Amino acid sequence: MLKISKSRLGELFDAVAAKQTLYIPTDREPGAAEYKKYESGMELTKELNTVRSAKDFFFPQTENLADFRIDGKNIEVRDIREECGDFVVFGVRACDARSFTILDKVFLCEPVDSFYKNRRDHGTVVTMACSRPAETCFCQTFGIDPTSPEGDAACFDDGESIFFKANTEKGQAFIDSIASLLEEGDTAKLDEVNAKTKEIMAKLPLAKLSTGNFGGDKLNEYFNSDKWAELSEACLGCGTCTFVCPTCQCYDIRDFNTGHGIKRFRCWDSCMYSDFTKMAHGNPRLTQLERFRQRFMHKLVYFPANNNGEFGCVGCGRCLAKCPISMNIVKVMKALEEK
Amino acid sequence: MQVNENFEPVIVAFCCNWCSYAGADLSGTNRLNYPTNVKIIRVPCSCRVNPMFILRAFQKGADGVIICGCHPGDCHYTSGNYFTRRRITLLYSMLDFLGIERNRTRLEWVSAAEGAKFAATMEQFTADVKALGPNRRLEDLRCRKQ
Amino acid sequence: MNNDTLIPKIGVVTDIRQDTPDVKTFRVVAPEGGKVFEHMPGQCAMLSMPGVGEAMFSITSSPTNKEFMEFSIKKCGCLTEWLHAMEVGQQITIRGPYGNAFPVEGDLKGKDLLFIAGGIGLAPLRSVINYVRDNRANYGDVQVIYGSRSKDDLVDYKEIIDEWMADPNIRVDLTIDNPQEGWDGHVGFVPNYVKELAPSTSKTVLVCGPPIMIKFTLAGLKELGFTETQVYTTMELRMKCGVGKCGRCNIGNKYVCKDGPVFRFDQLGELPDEY
Amino acid sequence: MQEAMIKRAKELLADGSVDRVIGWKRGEFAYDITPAVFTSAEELEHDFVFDDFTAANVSKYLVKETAKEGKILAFLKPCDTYSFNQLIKEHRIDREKVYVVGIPGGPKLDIEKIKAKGITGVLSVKNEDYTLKIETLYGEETMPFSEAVLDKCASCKSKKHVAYDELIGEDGDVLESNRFDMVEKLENMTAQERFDFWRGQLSKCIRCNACRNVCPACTCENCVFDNPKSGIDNKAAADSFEENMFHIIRAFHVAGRCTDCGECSRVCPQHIPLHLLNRKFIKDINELYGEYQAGADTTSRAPLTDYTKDDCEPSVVHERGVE
Amino acid sequence: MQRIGVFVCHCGTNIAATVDVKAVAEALGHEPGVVISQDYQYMCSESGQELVKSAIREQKLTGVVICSCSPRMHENTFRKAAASAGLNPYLVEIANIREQCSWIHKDIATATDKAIILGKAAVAKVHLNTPLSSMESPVVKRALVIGGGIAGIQTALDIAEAGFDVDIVEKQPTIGGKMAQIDKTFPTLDCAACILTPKMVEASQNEHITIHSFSEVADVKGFVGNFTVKIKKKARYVDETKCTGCGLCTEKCPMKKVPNEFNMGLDNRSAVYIPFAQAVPKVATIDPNYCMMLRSGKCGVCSKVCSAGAIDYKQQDTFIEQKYGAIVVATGFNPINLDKYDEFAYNQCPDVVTSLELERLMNAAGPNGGTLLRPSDKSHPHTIVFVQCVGSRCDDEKGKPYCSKICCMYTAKHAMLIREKYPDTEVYVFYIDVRTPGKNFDEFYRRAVEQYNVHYIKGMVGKVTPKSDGKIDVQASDLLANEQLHIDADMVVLAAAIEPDKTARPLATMLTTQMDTNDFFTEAHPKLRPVESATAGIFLSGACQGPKDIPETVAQGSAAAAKAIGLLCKNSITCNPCVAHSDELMCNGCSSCEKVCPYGAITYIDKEFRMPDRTTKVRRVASVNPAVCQGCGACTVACPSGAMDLSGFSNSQIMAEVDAICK
Repeated sequence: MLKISKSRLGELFDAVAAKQTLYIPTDREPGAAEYKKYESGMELTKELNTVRSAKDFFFPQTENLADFRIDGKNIEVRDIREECGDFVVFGVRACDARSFTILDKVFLCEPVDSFYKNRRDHGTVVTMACSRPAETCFCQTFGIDPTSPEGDAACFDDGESIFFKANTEKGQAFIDSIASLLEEGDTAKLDEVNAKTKEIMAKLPLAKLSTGNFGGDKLNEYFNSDKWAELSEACLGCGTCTFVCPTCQCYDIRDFNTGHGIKRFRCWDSCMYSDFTKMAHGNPRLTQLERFRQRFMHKLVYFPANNNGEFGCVGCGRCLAKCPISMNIVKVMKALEEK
Repeated sequence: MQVNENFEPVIVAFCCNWCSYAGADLSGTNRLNYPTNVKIIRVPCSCRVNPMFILRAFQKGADGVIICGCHPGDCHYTSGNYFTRRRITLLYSMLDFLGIERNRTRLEWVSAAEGAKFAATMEQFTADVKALGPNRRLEDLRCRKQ
Repeated sequence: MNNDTLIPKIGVVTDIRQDTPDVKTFRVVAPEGGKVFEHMPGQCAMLSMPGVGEAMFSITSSPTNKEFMEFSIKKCGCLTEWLHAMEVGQQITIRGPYGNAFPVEGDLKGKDLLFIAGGIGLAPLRSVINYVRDNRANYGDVQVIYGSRSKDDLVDYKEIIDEWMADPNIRVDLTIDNPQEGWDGHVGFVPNYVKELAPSTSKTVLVCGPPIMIKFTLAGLKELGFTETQVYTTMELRMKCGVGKCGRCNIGNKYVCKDGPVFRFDQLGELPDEY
Repeated sequence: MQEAMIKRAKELLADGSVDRVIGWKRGEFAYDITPAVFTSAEELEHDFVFDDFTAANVSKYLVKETAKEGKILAFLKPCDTYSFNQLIKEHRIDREKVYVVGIPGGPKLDIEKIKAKGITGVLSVKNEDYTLKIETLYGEETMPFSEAVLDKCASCKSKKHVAYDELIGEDGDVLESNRFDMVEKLENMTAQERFDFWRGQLSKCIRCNACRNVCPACTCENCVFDNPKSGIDNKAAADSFEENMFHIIRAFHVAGRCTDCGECSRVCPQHIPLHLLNRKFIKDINELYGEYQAGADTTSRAPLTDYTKDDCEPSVVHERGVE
Repeated sequence: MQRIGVFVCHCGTNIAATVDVKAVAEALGHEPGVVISQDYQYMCSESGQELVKSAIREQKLTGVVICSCSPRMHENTFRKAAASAGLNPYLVEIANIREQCSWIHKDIATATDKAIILGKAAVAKVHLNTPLSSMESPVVKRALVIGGGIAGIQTALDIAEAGFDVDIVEKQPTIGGKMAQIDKTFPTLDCAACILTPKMVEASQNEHITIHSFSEVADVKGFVGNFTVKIKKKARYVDETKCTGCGLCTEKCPMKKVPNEFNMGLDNRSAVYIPFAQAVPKVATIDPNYCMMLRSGKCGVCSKVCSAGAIDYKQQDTFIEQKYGAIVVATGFNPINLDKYDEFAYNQCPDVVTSLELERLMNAAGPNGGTLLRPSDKSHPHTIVFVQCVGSRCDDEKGKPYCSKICCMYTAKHAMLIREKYPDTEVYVFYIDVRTPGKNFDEFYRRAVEQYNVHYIKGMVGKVTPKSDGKIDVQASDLLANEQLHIDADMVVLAAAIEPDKTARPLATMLTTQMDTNDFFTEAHPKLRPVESATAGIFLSGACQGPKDIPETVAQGSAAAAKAIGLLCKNSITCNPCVAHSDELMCNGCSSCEKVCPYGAITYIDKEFRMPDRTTKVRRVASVNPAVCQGCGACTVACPSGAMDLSGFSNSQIMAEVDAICK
């Protein structure tokens, strides 16, 4: 496998950044990493993962859809879309890499979301295998192997070097573009690291968590479960879980009057918000119970029902870490299974 | 800071109907000149000015916001301007804490008889804001004129 | 870059008709004339006034109308109030068509049809009725049962009287909730009227109206011997994207904007009760 | 303490004094504790927890809970009682429907601080004589208790319960806290430094609304930011709305009402020190209008709904310190 | 869609000289919703108004913007014009392009730009204007006067004179107040009783006046034109309707050792008493603290001697409830308590008295029958020292920061009367300043000094020490001579500061009126509305508003009456429609708004809401009384949820203006 010594990673980043925009996860403050546009000297975080997921690159929190100018009774629609520049997201973990597959199912199905596709076409996802999973990790529940992440190209860290493997043509092109910096390396140590990671994976507190009891056919079983009341009781109705979630993709479309035109923008929305489904004459999801249920039913039942059994969760553990009241999909799954 | 001679700041002035708005009228009646940058919004009392309005003005591109009310003790509604004083003091203090230039915000007491003070205050305030240059720290980029 | 469904087109309002005190029907054409896009009966479009709001409305005109689209809109919120206040010549934005349609070229073909509508619920059915009228040979008996609070609340009253009632090939039964001067027709709620009329169970039913009316009508139809597979309705929930991506109009795993708005009652029965 | 609380809760449930108990429920890990309502002795036995991680302030839940039938037992830490009082003052909680048991306060631990030390894969956390023994997937780690204390507890203002029907354990005193140190430090910076600091912090905001939704002072029926009629509704983290409007207006709306419970910063997924905004208002109020602690009682007039004729002019802002 | 008309006024050349009015009209014509935009020489002229009116009719306008002079000038003119053309007057907005534009700017280009922006702001605002209609609220044709001193009596008499029913509530058994205790009045030296008692009698005999003596206001609800007041009639154990005021009971009452408050405790009265001979109503009152029958059930003498059978030991406090259209507060004043003034030995020495006590000592109906004798030994005082400003103009905790206003004059009066009657008595007056503004006041004072040789000494009295020989040592400084003095005095008279009656504070709370830090009622405007409180329908009479002498008090009493009559004359009040209103769906009942309302216009109601899930929920929500609200808007900012908004100046309207200006 091709590899580069970790000490030369900076050179590699510089080389990539010279050709296209490069984003890497870096430390923002102790214990909190975020993706940042690479600038020379910037270091890769040692954190397992970023606070915000990598979905932002393809589905940003807010984006302009169109501009309007109004003159008397006339409206002018301005298509402000531009071809996105090529970019590389480096260091994406296996869970987040899988989330793109899930987002693709939503945004790339007909009618294709051109805003998403534009970025997806121009972005290269370079993933990084995990070696120190956290207690909140449960990607294996969803059949993800963190030692062998998806993405256009995958990287592996054996402690001394980073190894590269292409999963797609785009990934191969990426590796080719940095080939001059890479050398052939021995993966013996890497295999050891991976074996060790797998050992840890088996010992994770959530290792036993299974999706066996969930899926598209479980609608009636769970929709009317009496667990929802108890589970949703403490929910604040904030959007933390949805906003840190790599697979949540609900959005809102709003207009903003700039004083000299209207900007129509799309922004993340959360099904946990009380006004998410509110209409002028009623709301089908009146209480937090219904909204809470929607989020988890969507991930565990509705999404698999529409997508050949694929779940709307990748087990990244962000909601476990970030929910202000520590309510999360794991607790929901366990409670629902209790019956 | 370098003063851009061509920079014409947008200044929003909230004036209470009973004192300051009348004071502004008086400065007009007396033909006391002050810069055209100042645009007055009439409110019944300075206590009607919600901090929201001030932030909104800055968001939409105002470079300075000044609130004018009756002198303490002379409020048409007896106590309105006392509440204004506390609210606006705290708001301005907060804006300062957030690093917003102090000279962009001001509260002045102008009575109906103080036409000259009104004009002088606006003159000074406009000069102060002009010296600061355009409001960049509180503006919403989406609202910036292209 | 390809057109994106989220980027709307311009529609010009060329005619505004006050149907009832709170319903107006708007005629919309493309700026260059003609329809902005083609649709099938039952489908919807997103209308918007930038800066005011955007919402989904069913297209009430029939696809057989080649000149314009019509929308019957009830005043009930910010955007609809704005639309009601606008004048002829106003431009709005429009995107669509969205959702499925009544299976006029599928299951409904050759069938005896019974349309049951209440109030503004006529809007989506009007599209089908006129489509059927224009392709009369493809369908069996056609009956329309339509009711409203009062005579003044009957949407498209003029068209009903002048065209539908004058059409020997369809039967129209009207009713209003309470007696009213100048009304010598039937008085009573739609579900009861349906039971009274006891239409043949061989018909396929298309029902639309307020939820409570739909509920009782369905119960009445079942009493008469209809099965859920014979009855279609059309739904309305909060929508933003219109293409099943924004995530708010789902009932279970079905998105009203994409998988609906037309559902057969047996399909709806499989979905959770959250609408 | 946990045992005493469970015992007392069971007694009060058994004798019919209360119908429900609000407290904290054990989670999957050592630290992921959820506020929960308990209705039976079994549930209490099984799930009730009170330990170094039960930091959540349950006062705000009482708004919802006291709107229901029956009486609820609430275990309130000293800081929570301030929020409780403030909510009583604003008529948001029906006092008759709550039985308050005062329980000792923190300091509570912040799992994020433990993780920030690079300690990952946390399986258990034990406090042994103020040294944390942390069992992880990667072996045992230790760290001083004091370094893992939640920010809000590190600058605790009071160990005194200002409202309770009974106490378990001793009542404490109002403390001389150092809670304004950071505010002061910022005040002493230049305007540019302050701007850079806050721009850096607030631009992290993802507008999840956790700070607002957890805040015991934010109990509006419909928040202005959600209400299209307010004219300043804004849902998304769009441009500089969060930096320039949301957090300032929110802080202003709770000024004089914020008890400084620190929940806003605790729940912020982006670690924005939002409490500093509230503290700035508190500090200003104390300095300009006299010491005032929201929630210390249920009757006093809040500083922003009060005035004296001799209040200072806003020019004090313009005249003090460096710009 | 709005149909807005814009009308730009030239105001001759006043506007047109510096603002290109045609350009303004042209520019504003392109604003959304504007269907007509015109300019005209004089918009306010008959033909200018006609232009507006016909446009309203022909163009079916839904809003009008006039770009002209200040709204303070012609807003009403254009509102009326709009109304006459069938448009709600509150759908008119004025853009002030004269006072705030053309008159202050010289450059036509920039002034025109500014005028356009001001016009745009007005257009933006008028888009959001809603038709407002003034509420009519009926007026109850009855007034309440709280306090039966000279202020209250004068007010009541004037109101009654105008033909309205008026009730006086007096906490003492008789009306008359402080003036009844005074001997002579300055500067005329006529007898106070001689001029007061006829008024008291007049009040008691006026068919429009009802006197509730020995009564207090217990509760006030309602608002201008429609107050509901609960009056507590304290048990006096004597049936007012039966008592003839013969006074036999007071003579026969065996309990005679009750300090007589009318004489400032300088002598005693019986347990059943009539405060003074001319009391109105002249009805006995039993003092339950001293009556042996009420205390121990043993006695009953009064009951036995009363031929009218008026004594009723079982009488209880009763409450009556009455509706009023207007309330006049006339709660008056009291001298401050001098317990803390040990330096003047007030509590140690009976011959150190207050001025009001001196009034009684000199009064023919007083304890000594009008002969001035020392309270201690009933001897004739030969040296009397008056100390001014005792507790007035004080910075410390003990006293009051204000000038009590009346002391200088009454001391001059006292000094003069003493010197007149007892020429052998030396009178010293220690003063800080002598303040004599008022008609014939300074002449009066100069007479005291020049004609009566009263020794006025500018200086402070440091210490008053009773001596063993019965004399009083007064240690003072003479600031003009710059020397320390010791005067051996027989009596010392302290001009105690006056303060509002203690009942005023709780009353102000009930009435939701404002008070200053000294507990004087605050007038609606210190110059222009001196007899109205800020709360509509509540008027102020006499010393409850600030220290006053009798002529001023009477003047203010009449002024308050005039204001009250003005209100009572109306059948209903037209309320300003630009008032606050609370959106009950958003209000969470937190009470912030109520706290900042200067008028008490906000109350809380428990309202039942139908929830979307068809359950109901009772919530506490704010409710604004539009008849009381004056529209300041303080509540709208105090309200965090935005539930409280102000008609005519709504949040959205102001923000629209902001947006238009910043655009």
